[in-house]
Amino acid sequence: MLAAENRHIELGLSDEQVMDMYYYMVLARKLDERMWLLNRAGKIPFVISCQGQEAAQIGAAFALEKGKDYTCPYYRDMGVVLVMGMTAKDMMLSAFAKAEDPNSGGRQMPGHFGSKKHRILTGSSPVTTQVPHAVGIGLAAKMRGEDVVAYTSFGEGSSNQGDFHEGANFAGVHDLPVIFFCENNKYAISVPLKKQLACESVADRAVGYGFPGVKVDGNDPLEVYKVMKEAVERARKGDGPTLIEAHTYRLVPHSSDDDDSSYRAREEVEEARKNDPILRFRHYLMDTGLLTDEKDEDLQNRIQKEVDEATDYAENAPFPEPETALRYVYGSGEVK
Amino acid sequence: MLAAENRHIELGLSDEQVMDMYYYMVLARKLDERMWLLNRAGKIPFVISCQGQEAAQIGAAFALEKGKDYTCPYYRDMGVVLVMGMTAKDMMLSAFAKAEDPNSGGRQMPGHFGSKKHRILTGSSPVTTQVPHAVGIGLAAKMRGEDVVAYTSFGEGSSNQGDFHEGANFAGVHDLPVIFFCENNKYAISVPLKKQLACESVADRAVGYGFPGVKVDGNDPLEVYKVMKEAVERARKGDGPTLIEAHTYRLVPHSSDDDDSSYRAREEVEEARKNDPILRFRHYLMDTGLLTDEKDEDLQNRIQKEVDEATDYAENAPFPEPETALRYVYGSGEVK
Amino acid sequence: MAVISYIDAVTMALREEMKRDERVFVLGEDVGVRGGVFRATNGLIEDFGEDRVLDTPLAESAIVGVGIGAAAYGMRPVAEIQFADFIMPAVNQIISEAAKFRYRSNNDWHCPLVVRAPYGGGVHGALYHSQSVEAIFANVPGLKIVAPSTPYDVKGLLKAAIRDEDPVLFFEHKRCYRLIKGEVPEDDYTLPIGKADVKREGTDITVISYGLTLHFALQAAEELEKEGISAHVLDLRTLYPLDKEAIVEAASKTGKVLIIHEDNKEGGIGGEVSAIIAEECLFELDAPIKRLCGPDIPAMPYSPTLEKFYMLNPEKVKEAMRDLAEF
Amino acid sequence: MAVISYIDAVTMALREEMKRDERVFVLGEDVGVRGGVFRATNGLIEDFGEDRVLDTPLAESAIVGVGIGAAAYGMRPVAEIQFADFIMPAVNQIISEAAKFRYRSNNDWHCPLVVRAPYGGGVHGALYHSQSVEAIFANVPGLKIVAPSTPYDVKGLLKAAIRDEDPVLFFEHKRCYRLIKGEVPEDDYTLPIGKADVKREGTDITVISYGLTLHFALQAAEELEKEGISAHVLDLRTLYPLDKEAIVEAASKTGKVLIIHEDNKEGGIGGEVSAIIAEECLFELDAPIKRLCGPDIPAMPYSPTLEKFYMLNPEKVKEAMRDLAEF
Ligand SMILES: Cc1ncc(C[n+]2csc(CCOP(=O)(O)OP(=O)(O)O)c2C)c(N)n1
Ligand SMILES: Cc1ncc(C[n+]2csc(CCOP(=O)(O)OP(=O)(O)O)c2C)c(N)n1
Ligand SMILES: [Mg+2]
Ligand SMILES: [Mg+2]
Repeated sequence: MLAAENRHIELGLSDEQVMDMYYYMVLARKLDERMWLLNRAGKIPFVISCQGQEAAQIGAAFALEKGKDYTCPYYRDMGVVLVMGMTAKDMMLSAFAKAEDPNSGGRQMPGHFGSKKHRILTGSSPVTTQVPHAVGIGLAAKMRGEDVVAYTSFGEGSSNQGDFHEGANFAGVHDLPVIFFCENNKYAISVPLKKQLACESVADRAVGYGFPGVKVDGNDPLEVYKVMKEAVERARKGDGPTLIEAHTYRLVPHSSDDDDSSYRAREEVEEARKNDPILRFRHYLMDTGLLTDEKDEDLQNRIQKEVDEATDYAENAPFPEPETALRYVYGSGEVK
Repeated sequence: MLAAENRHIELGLSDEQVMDMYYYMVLARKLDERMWLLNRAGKIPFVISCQGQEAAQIGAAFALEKGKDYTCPYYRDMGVVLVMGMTAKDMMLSAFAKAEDPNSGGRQMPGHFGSKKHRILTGSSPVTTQVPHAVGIGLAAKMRGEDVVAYTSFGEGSSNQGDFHEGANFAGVHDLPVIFFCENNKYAISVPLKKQLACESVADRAVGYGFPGVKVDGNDPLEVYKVMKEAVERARKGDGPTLIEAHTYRLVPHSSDDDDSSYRAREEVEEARKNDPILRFRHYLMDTGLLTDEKDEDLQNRIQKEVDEATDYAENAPFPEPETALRYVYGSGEVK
Repeated sequence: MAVISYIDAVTMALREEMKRDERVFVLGEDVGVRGGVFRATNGLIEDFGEDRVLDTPLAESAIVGVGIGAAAYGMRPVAEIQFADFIMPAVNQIISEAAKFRYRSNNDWHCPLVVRAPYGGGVHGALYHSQSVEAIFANVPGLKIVAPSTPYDVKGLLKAAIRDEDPVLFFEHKRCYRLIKGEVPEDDYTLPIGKADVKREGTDITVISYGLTLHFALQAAEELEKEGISAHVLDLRTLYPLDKEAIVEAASKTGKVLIIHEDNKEGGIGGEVSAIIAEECLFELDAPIKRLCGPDIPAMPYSPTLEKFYMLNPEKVKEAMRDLAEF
Repeated sequence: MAVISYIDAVTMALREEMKRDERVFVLGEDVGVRGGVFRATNGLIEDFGEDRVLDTPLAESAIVGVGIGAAAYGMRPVAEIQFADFIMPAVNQIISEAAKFRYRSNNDWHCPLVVRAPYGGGVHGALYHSQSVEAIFANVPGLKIVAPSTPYDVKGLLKAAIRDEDPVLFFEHKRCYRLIKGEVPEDDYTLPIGKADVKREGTDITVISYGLTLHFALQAAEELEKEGISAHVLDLRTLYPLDKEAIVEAASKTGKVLIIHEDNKEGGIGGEVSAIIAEECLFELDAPIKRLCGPDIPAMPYSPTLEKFYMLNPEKVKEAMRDLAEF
């Protein structure tokens, strides 16, 4: 990142907006860190992290229009869903698997986002199934003549699934308003890039579907915002899909069940931490004079409080009643 | 095709070899034509054709080594399997679904090739499943240190299946001796190219798997032979896979159950017929002096006879005994 | 009332629903200008345009997956899988996604998608154009599986499926397409998904079936009538979730049950039907619960001798029914 | 004899087979340096190198499809699907390809492939890391489905699966991995695929089960013994094709049958088991054939209250067994 001042103004982002970006990045990070603590304390069974990918996620989500565009995110996308309207409390309700969890009423693991209100499509665990869904949303919006962009994200490992190929090809053929956003964090659990794919870049795959593929530094929210904005504009104009590959790094193990020391050197992780997107963005904001140490401390405290409150609320919220497990297999007028 | 004389010598093909190529092209065509007649006469229930794709198939197969390399062909590849060792009689036994059919003992439709003896892997109807199989053969050969190339072919429509993507990516990652051969005949049944894929060329997809993609005139067996030969050499050297896209045209309906008049103009088909690969190759052979009208007539007669004999034999051969339907669900030591 | 074929009832239902509700659209391979390889979507592209009758790329997982996204958005997609045998690449989207949308989102999202697929044999379709695939899905809560046997049921159930708020697999027996004809009202009507239907009243034995073999049973019943054997015939119509009440009632009626289907015997729908009876009304039975099904071989071979060996027919069915009556 | 855990029996069988036959190799996601997310392939890469312990790209259809090609070539691939829930993208390769290789080629080709997958719940795995998927495949001639319940059976059956000439789906209950321990010989032995096993002799009621719930039944049987109820417990071990003889024999022994599995009830393996009994030895029965299974909901939810609601346990099992004994 060149420390060119006020790059964000050039991109059409106000000072307030970039401060919001920073807020979301820190919020996502702090929620994630808290979840690990809760997990290690035996309070929640599972965590899957966004740590290291916040810039990519929040830069991308800022280019979308809340309440209008649809997202089909993947399990790491806490940054995306927070920007689209979910709250710290929502995240914690999900982590604690409580009845009030808006994603699934405690039915799904954390990271399985979904909210009709926020136009976040319900997600699952089998990777890449959301890609054709986003294409279907793009298709439906186009059929109805509605100004909607469908965003979907996935890891680079998941770009090797058949559903990526079939979905991207379908969107290319029909010139649909879909953005395929690959968060390339270099690993699929323990499997390093070179055992996952032989191409130079996931973005290269776009040529096989007849639309642009763009590589971007995923540690810089402004760069990500920029390419996303262009993709959103193309989509809105009816010019079809874009594939974006954001280069990032997963700073923590794959999940709370993982031990990454068996497959990557500590030095590699430490090296990546130097490039932590939050640190980098903090520098940028300080360089541009938007942020000071004092302001930052205030913000961190405010967020800390938000996380505390969300945790308390969720911890004390009730679990779903056992028999509710039987509900909602089918809609009303059920056959059973 | 430039009428440059003796292009085949440059490619390392003897006069005898190109005459053999021509023989196989005509044989495949005549077998195919006969099957349509038999179908229209109510003697066989189904035909699926190679007509128009003979040059691509036979050009490709000539670059492989019989008895050594493996093929995982698709249903149109009569040209490929004839070169690899199957006979006219084999084809007709399959068309008539007779017990002696070496592909399946009359269990499968014609076009579902398979012969362990000839290293032709058993095929099925769901398209593109053979692609990962070829990759598995390449992997196994590499593991065993055996000098084997695995060839697999499929239509351009089938290149949109997930299995194409997953198979190609796997082969790319492991640098396997596999050749992905796409016979682009412009249609997937009734669906024209532009509704199937938005990329310029199926060959473009190779970049997404980190190996070369090559486009070739599939109506010219020598051009096809040339790029295949290069691909085979790369594979044998351990340099990994190649994707080849041969441009062809399907001269007849998709199958005997199809009526292509609903989706393509007669003029288009007539235009394509002018570029019939057999006509073109005949011209080439005449231009180079290898073929004369007289020699051609002899050859055609000989082939006609071969087809007649194969037809007679197959028509008179017995059907499988009904109860044999129960055989070979499992190997010996069956659990049932 | 007009007498039309089974496949024409499919087309009629599609056309009427597309007229009634502009959110309804059709997608699949060759459904457009070609009107489907069986002609089930014949004429629809002329009436509704290529935006609502979509020829898709050859990729079943995308056909279903894109359908799911569109359904979640608020459309009413009707996806065609060209042959039921080719539904396999879409199994992940059907079982992991469509079936679980409502449940996993705690009723926030749902997925009103119909997947139509021609199944079954007897048409020289060989191993991969003849299979019965219903059993694969008949253990997946969240899905409904419909398999009608008559043109009347086709129309009423396909319309119900399209209006259903949840995903429905709609299996059409391809041998029935042109073989089976029947009266079909021109008006709008739906039939309830989840309800079996007594296709013939009888007192000596109960036959439970669906699809093509249901017709074999009806034909056999008519012939057995002359021999003094009275058969009660239940058409399951919905294969999942099963209509337990109707099954128990039909079984109890005669105390002798024969379950018939074209699919392989082991692990077929008949097992669950039998288990329901054995659990719910065992003491009403006067004979073992019999099943007459396809043999346990991978699928129906091509050769006419082998295909005939696989297929049931009115003779084989009649014999099994007579054996049971005489038990 | 050493007492080892269920998962260690998996590793032991893999290691021994890889030593015995150099055609045996393992492929899957994270099976290499990571030793598998459950550690089933722990240490194998160190012993056999990365050529025989392949970390594959994240693509299940390719994992199975490539395995099929390698098997046809003459290798003995053992593919791991990380969670059984993620076998869905590979269904086409399993059902259309592996299962039909031998049959469709008239015995010319065959496919000695093993697909291992951890299934089942009770591990906070939620909707997509808890499913029982066996019923999807239990109607597919050409496949064999093995689901062992003890370390001894794991070793003997996994070795048999690897040596089998046909494709075998090998389902390992993930809750058993570290919970269930047992004696396992160090020597080479195999157990016959296709054979059920009487895990406990008894005279009052017959319980038929497999996997984790088999242990619940054994535990309940022990407790019921004190109440004077003697339970006969049959472990199916192979779920397809079923061991009909053993089922009929076990059912006939007591005349009262309870079938137990974790999978959903409707369309589960229990239906076929019940149907076999109802067809083959109905008149030996003194009670309706009962089934105690998972409820018919899409899968096991995450929240502990809901997961517990879904799961069977020794209490629920004991109650059902007592009810049947008292019938
Ligand atoms: C179909 C399927 N197979 C396997 C898994 C298990 N799994 C979960 S995440 C993961 C790795 C994903 O890697 P990548 O796509 O690069 O995303 P990342 O986790 O690195 O962000 C795997 C193998 C799964 N969820 N779905
Ligand atoms: C998975 C699957 N879906 C659908 C079909 C039906 N089908 C058979 S051939 C075909 C078109 C294939 O087109 P292409 O790949 O271009 O090959 P071509 O026939 O043109 O040579 C279709 C849709 C099939 N065989 N398999
Ligand atoms: Mg990754
Ligand atoms: Mg084509």
